[in-house]
Amino acid sequence: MPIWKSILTRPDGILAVLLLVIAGVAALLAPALFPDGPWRMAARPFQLPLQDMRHPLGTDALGRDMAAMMMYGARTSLGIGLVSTAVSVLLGLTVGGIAGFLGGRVDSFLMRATEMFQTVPNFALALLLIAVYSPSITSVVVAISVVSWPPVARLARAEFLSLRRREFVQAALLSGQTRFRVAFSQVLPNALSPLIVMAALMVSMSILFESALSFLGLGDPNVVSWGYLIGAARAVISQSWWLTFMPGLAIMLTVVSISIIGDAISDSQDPFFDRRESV
Amino acid sequence: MARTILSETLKRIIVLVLVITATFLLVRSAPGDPAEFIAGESASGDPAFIEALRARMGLDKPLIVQLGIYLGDVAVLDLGMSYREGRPVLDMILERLPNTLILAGTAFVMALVMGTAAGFTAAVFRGTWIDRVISLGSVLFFASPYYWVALLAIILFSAKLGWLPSGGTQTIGAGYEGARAVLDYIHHLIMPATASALFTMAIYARLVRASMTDVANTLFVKAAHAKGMVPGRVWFRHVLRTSLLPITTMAGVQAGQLVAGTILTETVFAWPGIGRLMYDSLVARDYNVVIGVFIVTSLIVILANLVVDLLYRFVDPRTRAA
Amino acid sequence: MSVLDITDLRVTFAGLQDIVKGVSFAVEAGQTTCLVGESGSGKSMIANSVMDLLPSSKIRVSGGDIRFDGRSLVGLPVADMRALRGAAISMIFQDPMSALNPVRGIRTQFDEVFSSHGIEPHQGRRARMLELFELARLPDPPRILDSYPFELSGGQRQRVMISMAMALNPKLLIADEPTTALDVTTQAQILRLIRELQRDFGTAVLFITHDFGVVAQIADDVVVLRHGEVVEQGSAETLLRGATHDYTNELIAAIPDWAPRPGTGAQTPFIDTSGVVKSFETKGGPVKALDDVSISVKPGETLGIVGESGSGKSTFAKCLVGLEEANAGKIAVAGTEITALSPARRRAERRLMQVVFQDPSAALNPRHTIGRTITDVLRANGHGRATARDAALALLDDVRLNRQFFDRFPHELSGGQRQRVCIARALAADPKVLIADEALSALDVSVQRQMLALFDDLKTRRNLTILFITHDLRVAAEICDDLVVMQSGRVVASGAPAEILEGEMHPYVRELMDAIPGQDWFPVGAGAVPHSEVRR
Amino acid sequence: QERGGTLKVALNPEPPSAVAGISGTGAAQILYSKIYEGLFSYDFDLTPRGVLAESWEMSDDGLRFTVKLKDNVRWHDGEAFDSDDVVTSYNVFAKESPNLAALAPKIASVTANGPYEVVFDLNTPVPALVYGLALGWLAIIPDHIYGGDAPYRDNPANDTPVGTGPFKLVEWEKGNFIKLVRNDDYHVEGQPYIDDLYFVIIPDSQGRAVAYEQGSIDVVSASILELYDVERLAALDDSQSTSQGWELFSPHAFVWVNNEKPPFDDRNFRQALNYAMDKEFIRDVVFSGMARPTHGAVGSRTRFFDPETEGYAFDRDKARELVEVSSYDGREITLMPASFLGSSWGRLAEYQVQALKDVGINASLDSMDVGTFLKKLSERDYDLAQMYLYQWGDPGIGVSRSFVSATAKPGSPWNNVAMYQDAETDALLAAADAETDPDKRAGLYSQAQHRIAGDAPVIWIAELDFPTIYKARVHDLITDAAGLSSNFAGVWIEK
Ligand SMILES: Nc1ncnc2c1ncn2[C@@H]1O[C@H](COP(=O)(O)OP(=O)(O)OP(=O)(O)O)[C@@H](O)[C@H]1O
Ligand SMILES: Nc1ncnc2c1ncn2[C@@H]1O[C@H](COP(=O)(O)OP(=O)(O)OP(=O)(O)O)[C@@H](O)[C@H]1O
Ligand SMILES: [Mg+2]
Ligand SMILES: [Mg+2]
Repeated sequence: MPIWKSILTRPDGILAVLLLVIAGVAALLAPALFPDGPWRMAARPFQLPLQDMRHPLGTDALGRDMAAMMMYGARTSLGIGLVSTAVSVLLGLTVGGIAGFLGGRVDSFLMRATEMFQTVPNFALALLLIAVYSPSITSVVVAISVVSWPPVARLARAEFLSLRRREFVQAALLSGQTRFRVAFSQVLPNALSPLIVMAALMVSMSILFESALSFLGLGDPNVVSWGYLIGAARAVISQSWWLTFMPGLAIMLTVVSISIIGDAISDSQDPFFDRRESV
Repeated sequence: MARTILSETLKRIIVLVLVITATFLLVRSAPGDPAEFIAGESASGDPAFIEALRARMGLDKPLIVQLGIYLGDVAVLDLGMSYREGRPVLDMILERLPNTLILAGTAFVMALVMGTAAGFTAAVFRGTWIDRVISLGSVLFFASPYYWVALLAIILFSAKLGWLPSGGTQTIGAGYEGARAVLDYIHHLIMPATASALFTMAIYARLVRASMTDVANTLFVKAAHAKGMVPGRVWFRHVLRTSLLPITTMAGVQAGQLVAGTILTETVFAWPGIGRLMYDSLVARDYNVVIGVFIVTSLIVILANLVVDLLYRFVDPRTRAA
Repeated sequence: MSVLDITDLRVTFAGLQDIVKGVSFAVEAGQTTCLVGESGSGKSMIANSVMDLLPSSKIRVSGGDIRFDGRSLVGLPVADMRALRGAAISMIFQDPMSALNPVRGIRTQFDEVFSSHGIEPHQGRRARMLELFELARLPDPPRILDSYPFELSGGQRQRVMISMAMALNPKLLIADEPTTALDVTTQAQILRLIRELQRDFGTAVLFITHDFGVVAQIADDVVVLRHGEVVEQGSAETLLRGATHDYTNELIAAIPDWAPRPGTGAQTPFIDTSGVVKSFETKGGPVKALDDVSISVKPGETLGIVGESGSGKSTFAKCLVGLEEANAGKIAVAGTEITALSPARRRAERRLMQVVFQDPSAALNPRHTIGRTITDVLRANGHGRATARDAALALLDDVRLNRQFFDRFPHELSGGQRQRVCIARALAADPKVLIADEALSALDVSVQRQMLALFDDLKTRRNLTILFITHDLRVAAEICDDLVVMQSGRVVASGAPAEILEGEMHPYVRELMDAIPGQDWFPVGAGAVPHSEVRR
Repeated sequence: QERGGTLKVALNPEPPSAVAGISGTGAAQILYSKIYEGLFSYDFDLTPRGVLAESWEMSDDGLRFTVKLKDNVRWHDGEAFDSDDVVTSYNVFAKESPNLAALAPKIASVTANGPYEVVFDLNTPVPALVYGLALGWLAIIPDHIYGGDAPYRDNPANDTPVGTGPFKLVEWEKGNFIKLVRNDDYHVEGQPYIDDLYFVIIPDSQGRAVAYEQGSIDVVSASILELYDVERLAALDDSQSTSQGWELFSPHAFVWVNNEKPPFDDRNFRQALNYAMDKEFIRDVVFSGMARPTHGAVGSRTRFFDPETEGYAFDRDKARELVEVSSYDGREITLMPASFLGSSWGRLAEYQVQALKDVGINASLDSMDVGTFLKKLSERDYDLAQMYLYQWGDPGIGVSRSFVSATAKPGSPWNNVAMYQDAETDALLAAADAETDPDKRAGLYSQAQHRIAGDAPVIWIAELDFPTIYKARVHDLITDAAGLSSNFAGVWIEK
């Protein structure tokens, strides 16, 4: 696949994939390595990383294994990042796709609605939603998705709109294929590549978003996430800065890796094909 | 011209009304009402007491009536009373708004100037190590949760080095006046503003670099070179000038979001602005304040967009014609 | 001594692949040298090498020499090269729409020509600019000076570009297809302008084109390029009289002889439209694209619609097939008035008409194989999964495409092949009418000829009615049974080609006729002889 | 003592008002206690002292309480203070302060007897009355401002608080600081000593620690610090700390258990919950040593504490056994953390959930904002919920309210939220609350403590011990049982 090729031919791409694979494997293996979950008090609190190899990343303020917490944190952060991106891409694609493909009144109505969502300050709205519906994985995902779909909708609309005017779409419509079918088989696949690039960006944003919410204490209290770890370790930052530093670094590296891959994907797209209609 | 401004303004007012309505309904759909909260905080669970509070706050009326009353009040710039402080919400917001505007404004300008400069440099030196360093820097800033950077900065610059104050807007009790007070304020502003700016700055740098690279490949840039223009001038007068279009759009979106984004910075740096007011009020269920801050921030976003639209007319002559 | 002397020029991509493979020619003062060749042959690369404006750092001059006024330009220090650009050597580009910065005013952009070279014209900059605009026959020069590019038409922009290029009396003007994006009438004016300026200033011109008509119109010398190599060069006279190379001959022969058809005579129309009106809402107010258009198409004929860009040709086609809904007017197909039908019935009726679009690359879904593109249509028109494949292969045969193309993607095909696929797809819906909207203008002339033959062939074999939309009067005259001439949304003339183009001519048709380039060598109009005879 | 100087005290959360009794939070009381005064204050051993009261006396039958007032007191606006002010204050807070409202049914009347004497006539003996009239319950507010019918909370004068206290409010920059200045007319000659008193609002605990370290605040209570910072800050060169000043409140941390809801209606299960908690771990790790183990309902610093009460020392095996024999069916039970009180509570909750899991109870966290939290408590719609309550010196004021069946009904989030109902406990507490003989009272409270401990209606966690950390040049900061909530009239700063 050309996307993989373009990622793996750049050195930072290889590094990014490697880091993400590590994060992903950590997330997947967490329950196997720490079947008791991340919350178990395992040892003396505030152990430094790399001292006791049974707890390679040390322990936190309550003596919980940081390695376990980081791995479960990867689960939450990556999971929420992916799920909320999927939800908002689906939402944005549906709204934007319908608006762009049907045009006319439907379009202006949907775009007004989208505009309204963009008028509301993102972070404030997310806080509000979570505060109103009390913090849980679901409310966090809903909040992130609700604030992130409008840019997807706009992009999808622009793509659908321009593709709709493309001659191959018109030809398909003329030849008697139904509009629904044309939207799905002709327009959608061609609208996907910019959306994929955007989705990569959104996974990063969602991870950052979730971390900020957890940091403020608005994450699901029953799961560990990297943002939660930063917030929790903030209390002890002057004595044990590494407890704050490690989860922050994990977020940073993950987001950097995803961005690099996003860049690589967007580089891999045939620029000739994409540029032309945008004029 | 006047007509377009009028209709644009009207459109935005409608959006604002919808935002207010939606927020009002959303907030009111939350479990627990302010009367219960006040009763709780003052340690009284007496149902009669709660009922009396409700009646006094108008919470016993049907929701739609409450909404109507509220919208009417907002129209005359009355955002209601804070349940907790018993003061007009507008006053509470106005006394904190300048701090937020200064913080967000400084962060915005920093982000814009530094981001554009970085993106510009990267685009000009595209493919060289300078480009790589800038790109790496912007990707790192983009990826670092800025509250995290802020925490680390406090530890380093306040706790360890003692260079910068850890929070607040002024040295309390120092009684500075005049220029000294301004300097003191700026001294307090440095860290929060920089921390809030990082993320946006990274976004600009990336955007500017990408859009300048795009523009640099256009025919009119080639034509400018063919005129014999000095390359530096081509970069400034043609490439940068034309790249201002996407930058302006992005700036409009970001300016408003920065205001909301200060919630985190204001909390970490004890900066008394409306972001923190919103968070505190949210936790305390002080509905009127929450909605009030929401309206004000939305208004700021709307105004920012309006400004951007006007700027657009300046930056892109094509829009001026229509 | 020649103004420009290119010897054995080599341009290499990424150090591997030669784009220009040892080209030598010269341009003399006061003379025009035309560089001809099909798309991708390396014409622009040569021009860019002279200006040292190669599109990417991967592409570089790897051998040979470019001498300007006796001085070698290869390896010239950047500052020296910059001093030459715009002053001693200037250049105009193919696309006037994008060669001016859209967000900056004409005056500031023009000003840069002077300021970049620190030259102060003796009469002052403003006066000099206005003078140049006058020379370029721009209407109302002061207004143009204070305009933004978007406020000017394409022809006006191109003239502004030419004025800028001439501002410092360059010794060499490089014009890279300066008229390809323009209307024939505008093209004629621009060509005349370049000719005049050249005469006044004694400028040497390197003119790039792929149109032999243009060559015949303006060239003193001709260089024919193919795949980065010169296949033939010499004076225009010699070359047009007797080109030695097959390729040159092919290019020349591709220009049709003037032979308007006599028309088909009265017959019941298959498509009958009357009073069609279509206007678009734009920011600047409504644009009337079609204004009371009545056109009828007889069964089995080829009806040509000609006219300048923006005259409403495509809009008419779109209204016909339903890609746009007309605001008013009647459209009847095979006697049924489809404008009166329910939307579903209307769509069914309209399936009888299929369109082949101008740009074959844009008209194919890049993510679908050729096979899928065609079978999708077949299946939407009642074929089962099993029969669709066979039918699609048969269609590939029909358009003379190898069956192997079934599993290929559009980007693996050449332009002409793609256009064949588009035709096959159109045929898959089993239409009675084929609408070819500028279906050939994106193709190289030699390919155009083959496609015309294909159309002709299909028409007879499948008894198709063809609506042929073009701006090329020569082609229209050659292949159309009936002709409609449009101007700004109105039909100004219609009837048999021979009548319209050779009888009592409408002033606008006259204008179009006059604008056809190269008439000295390739005659048009009543009594025109085949060009092969003229060139003898 | 030295006159002059500026004192900067960290305050969190920012109180909504500086007027007494508008907000019940500890922070509000720290603020308004400098502006308003009560009748009494209390020594570290809880012996009452007069503030506005000159002297006081309980009749032998325990039914009449007479308070003589100081005659040299002036309000901040210059008006003279007299007995009408006390009567008005009582009338206002008997309605406005739910705490006093709970006591009000036992008080027949409060009347002025001359300008400097007030008489409390009681329906039943209330030996604890002198604790029930503490500043936090009954602040003295001016009759000439609040004497009318206008609702207390909406009084327009609330913007400019007028008290008798040693400090006056002059400036409040919201979200930033509150500035108080010396009251030159204060009724104690020579006091107060400091000129300017600032309350600095820093919402982030880490920020407070750094601010103290940097010297931008002089006083900070461990209750609003990260406990991990306490030791470090206290050990700074120019720092000192004291854990005195909490005797009146004696904050008692526990977990409400919804006794009406299965399986919590099973005493075995409730005992299991108590055995499951490792109090030493909680003290050492969660509260960094700043806590002491509890023995039942009464705090060790509160009067009539019986150290013999069952303390449910950590015993995981016993807890498991009890869970086994209880009616617990393995369903998920949720704990509502009081994380709004500080991050230690969040950590405590995480520990508690884990501790419950360790004894086979399927527990999880359900966090929410304060409003919802209190609402759920009011409605008794919860399984387990963290809480801590002040004890107010005497069990008759601060303890009984949590365990009598009279308050075991939905309505208030502060009373018997556990819905604990036991006739014998009711009888014991009623008798003890009204017993005038101190020894008999002690005996009755002792019995009640054993009875309640056996029923384990809540999970007792710890008694919190929050040191106050302050700069060494600050003197006489903590001088009574209310600590930072006393009036600071005697605080002075060494130059
Ligand atoms: N930026 C580029 N990178 C790599 N190859 C290029 C680039 N630009 C052009 N080429 C290749 O160089 C060859 C010559 O291109 P050139 O633009 O000179 O053609 P041309 O004769 O001007 O064609 P046209 O008539 O389409 O303008 C083509 O094969 C083209 O694919
Ligand atoms: N979707 C549209 N919105 C607004 N104006 C349009 C639209 N489509 C066409 N027009 C305008 O309608 C007029 C006729 O356009 P049309 O495309 O039919 O011309 P044409 O004869 O096909 O030209 P060309 O030779 O350039 O293809 C033009 O002025 C054009 O600008
Ligand atoms: Mg070219
Ligand atoms: Mg057209």
